[in-house]
Amino acid sequence: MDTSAKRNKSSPPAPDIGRETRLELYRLQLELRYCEKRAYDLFLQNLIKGTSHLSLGQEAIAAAFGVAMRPDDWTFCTYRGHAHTLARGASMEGVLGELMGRQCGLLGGKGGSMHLTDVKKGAMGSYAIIGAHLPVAAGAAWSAQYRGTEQVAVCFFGDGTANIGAFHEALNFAAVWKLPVVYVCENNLYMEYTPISAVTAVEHPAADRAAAYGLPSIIVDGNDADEVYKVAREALNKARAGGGPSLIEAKTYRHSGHSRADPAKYRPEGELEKWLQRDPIVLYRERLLKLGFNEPTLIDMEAEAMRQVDAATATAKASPLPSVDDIEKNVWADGGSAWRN
Amino acid sequence: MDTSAKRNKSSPPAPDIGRETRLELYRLQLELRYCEKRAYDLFLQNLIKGTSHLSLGQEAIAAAFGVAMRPDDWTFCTYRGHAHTLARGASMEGVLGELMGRQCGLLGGKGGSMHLTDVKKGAMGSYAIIGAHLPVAAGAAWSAQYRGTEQVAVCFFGDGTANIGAFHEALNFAAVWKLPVVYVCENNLYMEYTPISAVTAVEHPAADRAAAYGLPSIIVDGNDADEVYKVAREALNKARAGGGPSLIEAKTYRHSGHSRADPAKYRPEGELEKWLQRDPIVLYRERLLKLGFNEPTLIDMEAEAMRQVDAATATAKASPLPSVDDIEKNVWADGGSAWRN
Amino acid sequence: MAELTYRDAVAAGIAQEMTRDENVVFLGEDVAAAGGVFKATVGLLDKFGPRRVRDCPISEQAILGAAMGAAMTGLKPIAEIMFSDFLAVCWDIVANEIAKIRYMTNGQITLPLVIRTANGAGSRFGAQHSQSVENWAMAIPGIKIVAPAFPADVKGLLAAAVRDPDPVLFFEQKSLYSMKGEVPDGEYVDELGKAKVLRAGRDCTIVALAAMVHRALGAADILEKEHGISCTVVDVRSLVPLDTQTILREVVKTGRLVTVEENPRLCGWGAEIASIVADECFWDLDGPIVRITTPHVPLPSADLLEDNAIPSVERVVREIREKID
Amino acid sequence: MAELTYRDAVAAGIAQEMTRDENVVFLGEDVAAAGGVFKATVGLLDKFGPRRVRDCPISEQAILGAAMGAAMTGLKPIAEIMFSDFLAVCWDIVANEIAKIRYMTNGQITLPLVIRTANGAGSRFGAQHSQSVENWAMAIPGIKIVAPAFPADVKGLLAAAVRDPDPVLFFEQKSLYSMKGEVPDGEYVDELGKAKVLRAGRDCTIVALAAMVHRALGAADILEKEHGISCTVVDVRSLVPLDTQTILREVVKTGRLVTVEENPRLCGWGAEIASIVADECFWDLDGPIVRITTPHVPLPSADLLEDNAIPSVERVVREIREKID
Ligand SMILES: Cc1ncc(C[n+]2csc(CCOP(=O)(O)OP(=O)(O)O)c2C)c(N)n1
Ligand SMILES: Cc1ncc(C[n+]2csc(CCOP(=O)(O)OP(=O)(O)O)c2C)c(N)n1
Ligand SMILES: [Mg+2]
Ligand SMILES: [Mg+2]
Repeated sequence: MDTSAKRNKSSPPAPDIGRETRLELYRLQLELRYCEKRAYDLFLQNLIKGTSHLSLGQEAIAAAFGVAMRPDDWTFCTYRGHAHTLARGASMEGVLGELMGRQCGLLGGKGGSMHLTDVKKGAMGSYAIIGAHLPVAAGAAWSAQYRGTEQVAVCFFGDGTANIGAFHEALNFAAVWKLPVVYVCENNLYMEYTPISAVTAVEHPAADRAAAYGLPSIIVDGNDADEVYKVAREALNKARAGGGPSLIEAKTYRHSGHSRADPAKYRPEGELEKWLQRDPIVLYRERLLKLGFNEPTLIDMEAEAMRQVDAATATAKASPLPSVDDIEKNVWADGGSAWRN
Repeated sequence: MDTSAKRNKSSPPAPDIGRETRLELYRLQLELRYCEKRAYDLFLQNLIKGTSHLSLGQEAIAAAFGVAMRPDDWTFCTYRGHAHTLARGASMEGVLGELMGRQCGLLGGKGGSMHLTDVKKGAMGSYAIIGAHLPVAAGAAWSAQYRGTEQVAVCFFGDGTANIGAFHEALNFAAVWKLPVVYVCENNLYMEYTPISAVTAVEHPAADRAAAYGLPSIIVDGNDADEVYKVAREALNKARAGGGPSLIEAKTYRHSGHSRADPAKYRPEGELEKWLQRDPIVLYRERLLKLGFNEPTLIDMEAEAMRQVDAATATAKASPLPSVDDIEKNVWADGGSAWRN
Repeated sequence: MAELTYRDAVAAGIAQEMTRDENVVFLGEDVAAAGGVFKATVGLLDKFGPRRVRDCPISEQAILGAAMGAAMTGLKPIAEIMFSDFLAVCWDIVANEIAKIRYMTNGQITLPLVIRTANGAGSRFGAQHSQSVENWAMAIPGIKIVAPAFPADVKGLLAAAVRDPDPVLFFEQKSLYSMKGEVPDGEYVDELGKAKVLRAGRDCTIVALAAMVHRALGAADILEKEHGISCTVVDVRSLVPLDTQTILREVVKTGRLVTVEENPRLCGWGAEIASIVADECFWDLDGPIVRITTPHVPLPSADLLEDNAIPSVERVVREIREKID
Repeated sequence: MAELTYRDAVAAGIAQEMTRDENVVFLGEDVAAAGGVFKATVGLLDKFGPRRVRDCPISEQAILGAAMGAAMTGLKPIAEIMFSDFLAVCWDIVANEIAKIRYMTNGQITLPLVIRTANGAGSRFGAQHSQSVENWAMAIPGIKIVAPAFPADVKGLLAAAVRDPDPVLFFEQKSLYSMKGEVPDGEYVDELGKAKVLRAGRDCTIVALAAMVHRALGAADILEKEHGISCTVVDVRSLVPLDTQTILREVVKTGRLVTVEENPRLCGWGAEIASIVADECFWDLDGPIVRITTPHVPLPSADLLEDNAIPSVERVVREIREKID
């Protein structure tokens, strides 16, 4: 973990990561990976319509926060939110079913890939318009602060998002009100197809702006689940203790294109290959072996993740399509959509 | 002038300010002051309807830029824009006439106090929705850059404006495109009635954020016309030379309330008095006398400014009201407002 | 019954609901210490303290985003957007986030929140501070829309809006803030989605909203007394839900519909009502549907120009005399 | 005449105008190097270079603000907003700045600029990427609005928009991007404000826009062949200026009006047209005015749900059969 000079030195050093936690981090990364891969396969089979934005290569971040967060904390994520939603405990069939537009989908087919939500698990929505969910996360944090519940809101977003107005408003607002919210910028080097460096005045779109909100600059290796876990734990503790918001920039890379439609031709030769060598799951597996975890356990875990994905796929495929009547349901709290008498 | 450590040390030191320029700075401050005072009197006589936001106490900034700018440079200002518009050479009867809703008004009564504009003088509009004109100024700067004209866009705004999204977008955009635009934050300590410190995560709403756009932090005494003039000249030269945007924070204070309706009760006792002692015009007069300018010249100048204001008031009062037909004019470039055939 | 101004009825409505429910909170720019630029929220900070009544930076997206996030996690925020024109700077939060989240999540997230805003012309503020934008909001599925014309309705409908489980956009008409009227004492809650027939006539049904209700009433008076034209006046009060039953019933009775809208012409709420009437009670109509609106221009600031742009009592009288016989 | 897709007609129109006028510049997100997320601007960077074709940060307010500032100082920018839903994040610049500045300055500032954006449903993108928001824009005085249904119109109207001295919001319908059609070769410029009668009938006039034009044509075919109902189909093409002469004339001929709108129901452009017709040719109407729209809900994402929300050929046939005899 790399923190700027300004970082608050007085926060307690993160205690070491326990073995159970490490296994949990590995397990979760595997589940996210295999579920995303399945989503990709299902596109190719034309069972998933519409668009979809995968987190392949970025799983360490969602997984580490998933493990570090309290069950009653809240996640706010983007259209690239499959992993973050799963990491809070949403079911794979709920996610895959939603991508396939089935009744068993988390949103019954109403929202699709870009809006995954599972309120019972604290996954408070995926937002598809850049920047909008940053102030929304601040609002949830305000509610926790107001009611004294020590819940924290965690808000994920991309590097490109650090250039939109709502980012600025949310960060200032959260800082002034000292809200328990953790902003996590996943810097994967690209907005859609344009390199972030071509459109940003600073090298680190989030971290280099932390000072503009009186916050320490925090940069972390987003492909190292342990490092992300430590930073997450620290930021969550700070928030819970009334210390206000954090802004974390996690450096990472997406293995696939921006969305389903994107072959990612704009990437310079060799770039993907370089990052594949830093695949967070491969790295983490190596670390666990080095730390003496036994290989068969890891292999079993992998098999179990695949089995789960298969089972969820089967359930989702078997789930019926939504009903046409659903179109006019759930605009209002009464379940309907009437705008007149 | 107080600049942060990061400020580019290699820019040439500002050459000293000539005697003619100093007189010009004084003359312009007087004109702005007396014209604003007249606007205030005309409210009290109910000859000005609607709202109005005075720059009393803040004149040094508008005046210094007015003197430093090239005639073909562009000004973008806010609803608090009487002074900035006059400083570019707009006529007093055009300004007062507009405030009074007369035909001789700069906008023929269509825009009012908050939208003063005089394109022929490079006053490219006053914008009444916080933040909007910052990207617009960037666009004008882009056009100068594109056409190679070495024109500069200067954009004035308040401390409170540094918390809105458009500020962030415009600054990043201008920095990435290296646009010839100078952003001038007039920090008068208050948004409308709320102290800026109560709603801002950093002490200097603009300067403390310059680094977020790769820009040096520049703070200047906004009540010292010479200091503002030097900073202005430097930023304008940098922009003209292709060095990109600047962000300047000028510390100042408004002597009156936010707008016509505001008695400014929220100010702590003694605050106004303290700032009145730093009245930019009083300070500048003292400096001129110390520098050996002769007092009768200054007194003449003052009398001449008053005379101009009187003449403009008379002209504006004598000007007819606009015609009801004007309501449906000038939506489109053809002069009309037809939306159908 | 006490006599209150429209302005004071705002504070009364908010205070009533904040007293009742600890989870009702209020935020906006210059609303706490200063009591709002229209002085509609004076006293709330003293009564409920800085934890529940909060001043915000000039960050409308943050304000409404925060209200949304708070509403989905247990609070019932009332957020002020100072002038309705400024809804444009946070329109994404209103139209794409607040209005859509319940539907997109298939009902997992519900947003009990109120956005209050000062709407409309008459203060010589010019094109960026005078708009009537209730039609912008009406075009967006997922948000309820209220625009009261009387102090009593301000208190009662604001209370109803706070208690409603869905997001409500509450338009306060600037030109009415100093208007006085009887307001029920004690707890008072009205109902969203009910139009009111303020005057019954035979020849023509005038449907109006907010400030235009008063002009319609003024015109109806003159038309009756001076020209023998007898008009029904319906105050719509709530655009969503829309009380089409009352409107259709009253149009059927007179056979004619005139809408009076403060918004510029195109796609105003009157167009929607006209299209409903032209479909559902076409055979009961005795003549063309007439819409009286501000011309389709931004608003000018000079008093003479502004006054002549917004539909006036005289213009309503004139147009009805010309078009209804 | 060459056959072009609707998508390629966009690039052709832009290229034609950029070739003609050095002051025409083009900016947006992912539009240059990548040729746009809908591949509608492929080749422009190669042809005109990075000085005239520019990629922007995700900063819609900056993009449109920059276009505005450039337009008032001599350039003729074409700015892309990737999805029309995102107009909400820069609605202030569109509705309060671009649309109003000419009026507020009494004509001192004129803005020759075009905002292009991908509008509408059909891609299973869900509620935040599928809206038809031409009615949002129609409610704002000061901006012209075009929405072509055919590749030839894309090229010709886009060229007309670029040459127009006023700001134009140009809606490209996502669901039509891959549609092919004949497009005139060489310089081709159409005219704003002209509707087109695509099919003449006797029983009913269907007025439609963009993707709905094709559904109206499909329905008219079936109604004629299978049900003996003969329909006129009018493609509005331009909402502002609105060709009311053509619409009124065609309604008078058939005595009936049906609008087909992709936007949700309330305050759609069809409501405005209905209100004009119900006023100005009331006596020529032989029956109720019918509006066929998407229900007033945000759009669902699943294909089955989306397809059944947007007016389909079948629904147009069914509603016309039920309501027009
Ligand atoms: C306001 C807005 N503008 C543009 C888009 C289109 N868009 C979707 S994703 C994206 C890139 C976002 O980049 P980043 O924030 O880095 O996130 P990443 O996709 O890399 O995870 C863009 C421009 C949008 N959804 N919303
Ligand atoms: C988007 C928006 N929000 C709120 C307002 C209302 N308003 C007008 S001036 C102002 C205060 C601005 O403060 P500052 O930027 O410091 O400028 P000053 O008035 O002090 O010159 C506010 C909140 C507005 N015009 N636009
Ligand atoms: Mg990215
Ligand atoms: Mg200020």
